[in-house]
Amino acid sequence: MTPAISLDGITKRFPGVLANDDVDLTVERGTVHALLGENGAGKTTLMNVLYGLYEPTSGRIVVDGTERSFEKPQDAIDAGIGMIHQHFMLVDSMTVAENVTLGTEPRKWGGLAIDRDQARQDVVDLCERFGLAVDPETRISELSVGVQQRTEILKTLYRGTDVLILDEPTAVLTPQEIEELLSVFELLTDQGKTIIFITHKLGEAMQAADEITVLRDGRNVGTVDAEATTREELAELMVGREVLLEVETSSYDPGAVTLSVDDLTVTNEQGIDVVSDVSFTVRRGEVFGIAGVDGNGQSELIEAITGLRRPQAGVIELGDREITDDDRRERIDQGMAHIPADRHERGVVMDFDLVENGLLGSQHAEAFVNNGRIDWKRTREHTETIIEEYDVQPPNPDASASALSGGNQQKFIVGRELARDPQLVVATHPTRGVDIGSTEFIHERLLELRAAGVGVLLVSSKLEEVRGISDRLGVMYEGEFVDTVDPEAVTEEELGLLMAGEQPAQEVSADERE
Amino acid sequence: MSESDMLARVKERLRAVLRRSAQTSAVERLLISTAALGLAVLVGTVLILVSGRMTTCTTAAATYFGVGFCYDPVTVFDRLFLGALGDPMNPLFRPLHGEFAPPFRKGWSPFNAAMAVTLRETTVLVFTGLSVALAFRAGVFNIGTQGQLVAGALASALGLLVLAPIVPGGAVGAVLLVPAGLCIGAVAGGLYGAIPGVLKAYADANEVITTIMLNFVAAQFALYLVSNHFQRPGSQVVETVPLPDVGTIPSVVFDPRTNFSLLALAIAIGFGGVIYYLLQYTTMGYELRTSGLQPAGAEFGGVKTKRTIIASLTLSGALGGLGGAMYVMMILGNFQTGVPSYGFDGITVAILAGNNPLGVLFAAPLFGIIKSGSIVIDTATSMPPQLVDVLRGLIVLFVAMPEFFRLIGRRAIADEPSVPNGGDEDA
Amino acid sequence: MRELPSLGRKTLGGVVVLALVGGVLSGFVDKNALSSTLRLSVPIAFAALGGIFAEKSGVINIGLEGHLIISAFVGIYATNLTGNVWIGFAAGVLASTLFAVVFAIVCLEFRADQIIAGLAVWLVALGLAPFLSTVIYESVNAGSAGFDPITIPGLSEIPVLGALFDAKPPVYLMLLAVVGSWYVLNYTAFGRWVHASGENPQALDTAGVSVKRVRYASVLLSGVLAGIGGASLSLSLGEFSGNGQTMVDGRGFIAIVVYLLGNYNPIGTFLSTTLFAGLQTAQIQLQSGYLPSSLVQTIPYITVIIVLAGVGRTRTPDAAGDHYESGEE
Amino acid sequence: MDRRTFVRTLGVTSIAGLAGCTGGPTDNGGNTESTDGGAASVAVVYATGGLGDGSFNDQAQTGLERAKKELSIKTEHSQPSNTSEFSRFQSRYAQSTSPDYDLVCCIGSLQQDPLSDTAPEFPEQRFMLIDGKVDEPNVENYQFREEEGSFQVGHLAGLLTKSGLSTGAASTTDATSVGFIGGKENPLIKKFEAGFKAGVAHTDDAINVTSNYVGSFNDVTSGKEAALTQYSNGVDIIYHAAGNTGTGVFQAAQEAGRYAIGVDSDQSKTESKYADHILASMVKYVNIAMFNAIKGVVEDAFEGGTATTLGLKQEGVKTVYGKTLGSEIPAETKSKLESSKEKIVSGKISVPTDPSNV
Repeated sequence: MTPAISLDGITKRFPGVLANDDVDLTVERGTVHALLGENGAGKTTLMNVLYGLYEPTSGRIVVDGTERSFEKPQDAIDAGIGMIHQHFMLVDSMTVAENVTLGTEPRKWGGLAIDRDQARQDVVDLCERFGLAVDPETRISELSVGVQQRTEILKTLYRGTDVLILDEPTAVLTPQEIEELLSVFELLTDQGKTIIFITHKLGEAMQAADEITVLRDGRNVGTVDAEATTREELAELMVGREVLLEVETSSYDPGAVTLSVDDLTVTNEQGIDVVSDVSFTVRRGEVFGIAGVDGNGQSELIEAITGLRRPQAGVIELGDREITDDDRRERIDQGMAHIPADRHERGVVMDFDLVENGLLGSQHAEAFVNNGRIDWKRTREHTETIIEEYDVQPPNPDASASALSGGNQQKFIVGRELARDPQLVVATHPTRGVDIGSTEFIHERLLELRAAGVGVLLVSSKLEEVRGISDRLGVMYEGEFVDTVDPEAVTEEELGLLMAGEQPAQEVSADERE
Repeated sequence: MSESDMLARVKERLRAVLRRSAQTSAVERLLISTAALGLAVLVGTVLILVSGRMTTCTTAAATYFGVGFCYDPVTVFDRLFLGALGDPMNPLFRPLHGEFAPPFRKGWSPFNAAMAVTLRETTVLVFTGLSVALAFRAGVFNIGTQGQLVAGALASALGLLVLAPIVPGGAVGAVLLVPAGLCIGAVAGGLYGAIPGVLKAYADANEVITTIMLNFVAAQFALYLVSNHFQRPGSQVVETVPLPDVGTIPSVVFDPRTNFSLLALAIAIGFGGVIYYLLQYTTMGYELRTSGLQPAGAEFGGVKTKRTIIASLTLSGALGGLGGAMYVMMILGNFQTGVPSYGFDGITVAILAGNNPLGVLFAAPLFGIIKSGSIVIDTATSMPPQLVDVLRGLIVLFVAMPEFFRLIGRRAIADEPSVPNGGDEDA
Repeated sequence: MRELPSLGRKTLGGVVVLALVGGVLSGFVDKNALSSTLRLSVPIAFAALGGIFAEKSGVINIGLEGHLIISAFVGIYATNLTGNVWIGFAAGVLASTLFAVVFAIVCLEFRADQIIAGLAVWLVALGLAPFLSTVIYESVNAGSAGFDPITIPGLSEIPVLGALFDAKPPVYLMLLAVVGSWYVLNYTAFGRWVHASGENPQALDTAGVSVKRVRYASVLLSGVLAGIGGASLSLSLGEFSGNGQTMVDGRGFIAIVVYLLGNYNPIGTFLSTTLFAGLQTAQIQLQSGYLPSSLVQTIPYITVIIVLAGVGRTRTPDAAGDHYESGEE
Repeated sequence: MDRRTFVRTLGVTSIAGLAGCTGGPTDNGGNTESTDGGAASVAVVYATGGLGDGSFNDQAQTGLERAKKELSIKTEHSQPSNTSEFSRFQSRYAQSTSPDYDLVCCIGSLQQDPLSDTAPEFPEQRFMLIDGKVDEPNVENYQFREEEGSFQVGHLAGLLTKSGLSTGAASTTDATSVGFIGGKENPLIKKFEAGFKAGVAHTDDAINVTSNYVGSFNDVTSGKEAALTQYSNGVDIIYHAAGNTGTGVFQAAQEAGRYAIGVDSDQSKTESKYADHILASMVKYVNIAMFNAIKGVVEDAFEGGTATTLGLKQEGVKTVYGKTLGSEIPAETKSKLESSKEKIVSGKISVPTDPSNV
């Protein structure tokens, strides 16, 4: 049988970067194929080439036995290839049906009007055929991430896709939603569809895929049978060396309370409560983790704590000072460091160089400012220290933030925030998009601060991260704390259930440690 | 070393310079602005020739390729740029023809009347340009500099008329009144700018709309106030009584009747430096710039965004108000309704300057020349002076498309230029 | 039936209330006042509709004023040349469309800053129209034949609303254009693409529709619509006057104000336009009262500010003003 | 041939020229004409509003054209778009050496202030100012009693709205109501308003006068809407003092089938499209002032430092009946106007210059 996709010697070169280097890839029809690799290994670039977003510098693309050249995504779509990006390509203000049919709307009246009824019916039919539950009339902005993803899948199916590419589809899902997604994979392959998905999670690749191709530094370093391989083998292929998969934490010896949140209620822009009556404390010398599926109020909670959003009700105390009504600047002055979730929007000013970014948040600090005059020399020295300590690439303080890769921006932000000599660090997804080496380094720094008696509040959608370095773990679901658990005691399944809103069974206790 | 070797080396050197300059944004900015000016002149030339065939005249102003044209582009641009400087060039100075007479025309003084007009327009444009640039840097689209200028102009005129009887005459009076007038203008402009600031910060009202509306309101309100309460008796136009001499900015070097004061220009240039310093070296400026580039990032960095919006519009308004005070205290000597559109011109100045306060100091004179030169064109050629407005628009248009020039620049650097032949290069 | 799409209901409500207030002030009970309001609305409404298409697709066209100016002049000139008002009208629209082509190329091919390029379009037109007028007519002012009114027998006799059936062609065209734009934006595939192109161009691109083409089409459409507005302005009178800010006199900027106020919805925008035009009509009536006319003339502007402050923010499309290159990550 | 037709023909010729490449200079020799040493040179700085306003500036231009023809002078003119440009144009012409202008004519009250600076700066240059007064030995001033002329047309409007008038294209209503539309609200235009109101009141205190200001001399659209509003409120006759904006008033009169009164020049001729609706015009003989001043210069009789005020008495302002409608106005009305004119000339009636004093 001819393979669904066959890539032959694909090379993609960007100015100064060789993203893909002579990559071969064969995907059989009706199978699930995982593309595994670290960030920056060239997985997404390869798939963008297959999808016609990039033209390859050299190499051949063969679809279903026919050689193709794609100049634009439409060419790939015409060849039966569909792609679901990490950032969903959905128009928030439109409904599911409108998004699914975008660009290929069914028409009536000689093409003068969109046939809305037809569009809705088409989506309903598709849902039934592939067993996907989505209401066609709901606006995207009102849907959970999982359903949005299903909408994306519907979009590609609607266009008659045979080969579905998914870029890190599980990154934002709960364990339960991941399960559901994997069963959707099965339904799709049963009907003859072929699936390629990008991931950097070993377990997932092994669980969901029939075959796994590992990319490293833009090269294909091996294709293995998912049944036959081991985690260790894959990890070694990915990183090129043996990897320690566990983070070691030192002894847990918490001190006084540094952050106390009491009955906090926060509303979103529409005036709806997205955080309801949340209470918890973070002590000096401890890492308090918050787990939960994205969009369950974590970001609003963090914004309220860090002073970026005014809470509706409740009390926040930092040390022994109430800071509920303090603004952002006063909180910074009180020793609250914050690694924000969205580095492009908040963490760095993209058009500033690194020196100017080094000052962000310290523009009133006496260390850098005399009587309103900024001491750029001292700021530059400070920036150079961060760059060196956190191995920010390129090590050029005059480079603009936008010239840095996401991982390096993140390292810079972490370096700047942790250098504040804080009493509390509020870290949101601190290692998102950062390579394994730097992730280790950032974790080490957070643990060092913990050892030095700083309180750390950690939010992450990476379960292994929050479980790995937290001392206590609060689980959020729909704006409430479902439970606070011992991360070492709880199993992944139990955690998944909590994240899905199941009330905790009383038995989850210290006895059940693995 | 052979000639072709040398040529290749010079070209390589040149290309390296170009390559390096393509990286430094200030130089690039300058190159692009110059190229935009050049291209605008080129398009303008075509326009002049075409319109010279569209109209009818008895004698041709110029003949090119055996075709007569009613307007001569050479004369037009000569009048536009040199006329605005009071014709400095000596007609006998023709270096291209190997004649090196003194470059400046005999009897030409840099302190001539045309130059005074150019510089006094420049002075006001520096203020309005700074006003717009500052707001833009803070991410606030202040279209209301015009209204703020009117508010400042009116307030300083009325304020000085109230104060004049109180202070003594002579130098002492001037020392007291001139700064007072400027301050009143700045405060009034600032307060008027604060209105859209407050509306934006606390009512989320789009500042583009509110400032456009407030421009109309300012003009009408000034008309009401002056015509109903401060009308100069016996005058046929809506204006206040003239300011006493001690309330006007004393002219330096230039003839007092030219209504231009070097002192005012010096103050304007000083403000350019001050605003530059403010933006680059102070916490306030840093916060303004941060909010302008990335509001969410500014919020993250502890910038009080609402306060920054209000502060930037207030400051921007104050600069506009100062421009108005200058207009009243230097150019008019009283307040009259029908204030020229300095505020809108400030937008073009700021755009050409890339919103850089020091850039404003270079862009303002260009538009000063254009404004002053358009008068010379009207009186010295038969060309309708509105052409100058077209040129101004074209300059702005071309400045808006740096990518176009980069493309050309890149091509010039990358491609081996098709060398025509060596012989062309000698003098 | 679905609710009116993408329309802040609060905004619409506010505008409707204020349009009514404006209406009452101007004596909407009066057919003449309504006629006057409709006539004053024409150039503003067309320019605003054009602005909606451009900005909803992600290209802010701040140069609407320029499109009005150039089409106003060319309309008169071509009418003189051909002796036919409709040909003149078409030529005016064509001139404005050519400006839109230049604007689109500059923005979409050379990635120009849309605001600056839009201002440039305005400045060029502001100079070019009186320049050409002077070259051709030796005066910044020019006259030609103009449109004749079309009166629909019977219907025009209806009290008040009879104004809708007794007007010059531009007024009818305006009513058609408002409904047509509303229909196109909400019920056709093109309208949906325009929306997607302004909100999430990547979504549209990956769905296989060229963002560039949609944006080109939208900008050209904005040129066409604004051109109709400008040609209507001058040809309703058979006059072009080019001194100062020309006869357009800021109407293109008011157009931006009204579509922001109408939250990019053609119907809401039309209501905002009539609010503004109604207040203009009303202020003429109010001048005869005790307030000095200079103060009365500020009423429309101050009202807009108050409405805006009361109704609150208008949400611009997410990608408006941003350049989009296919294949960009 | 009236100006508009002339202008249109010009436009047609020129585009034909473009298409057929026959435009451009008619004398294709390309040589600049040598300056004729004998002829006097005159420069004119027009008022904002520009040529083609069918009113003030055009009226001034007819004086210039006449001088050109009869005195064979050379002329140059400019049309500033902004008041701040006046002083620059004035001094530009004053400075000019080729040609060295014998006279610089400054049209419009807004030029008074700039000229009071410019004139002393160039004591050798001769200036003439219309609608203002600058006390300098090198300036000849001409001012007009617009209120007197306006009084006359106010009287006319008052009489006709009372007696009623019906002509082919237009008619009055039963109501007795007249209106005034001004451009920008300034003291000069208020003189027109004051005179008009006084003239109406002189006819009958009971006649209603509505007055509106459009806020611009260029906004034809708004002028038309304001006039239509007045007509729909029952106004029979509108007198405008609004420059270009006034064209809108005539259009409104045409649409509403009512009457209007023109200003500055005989607008039944300059705006002949609307002659069926223009009862009369309050002509301000700016052209005569222009011609006389130029003639004075040519004949070396320039009288610097003088201020000539031209009222009804000097025939500087005058009511000129419309070329079409003039014959429809009853002789009785005309004779009443004659008698009120005599009273003004003799000082028996004093006409106010501020509308609030009416």
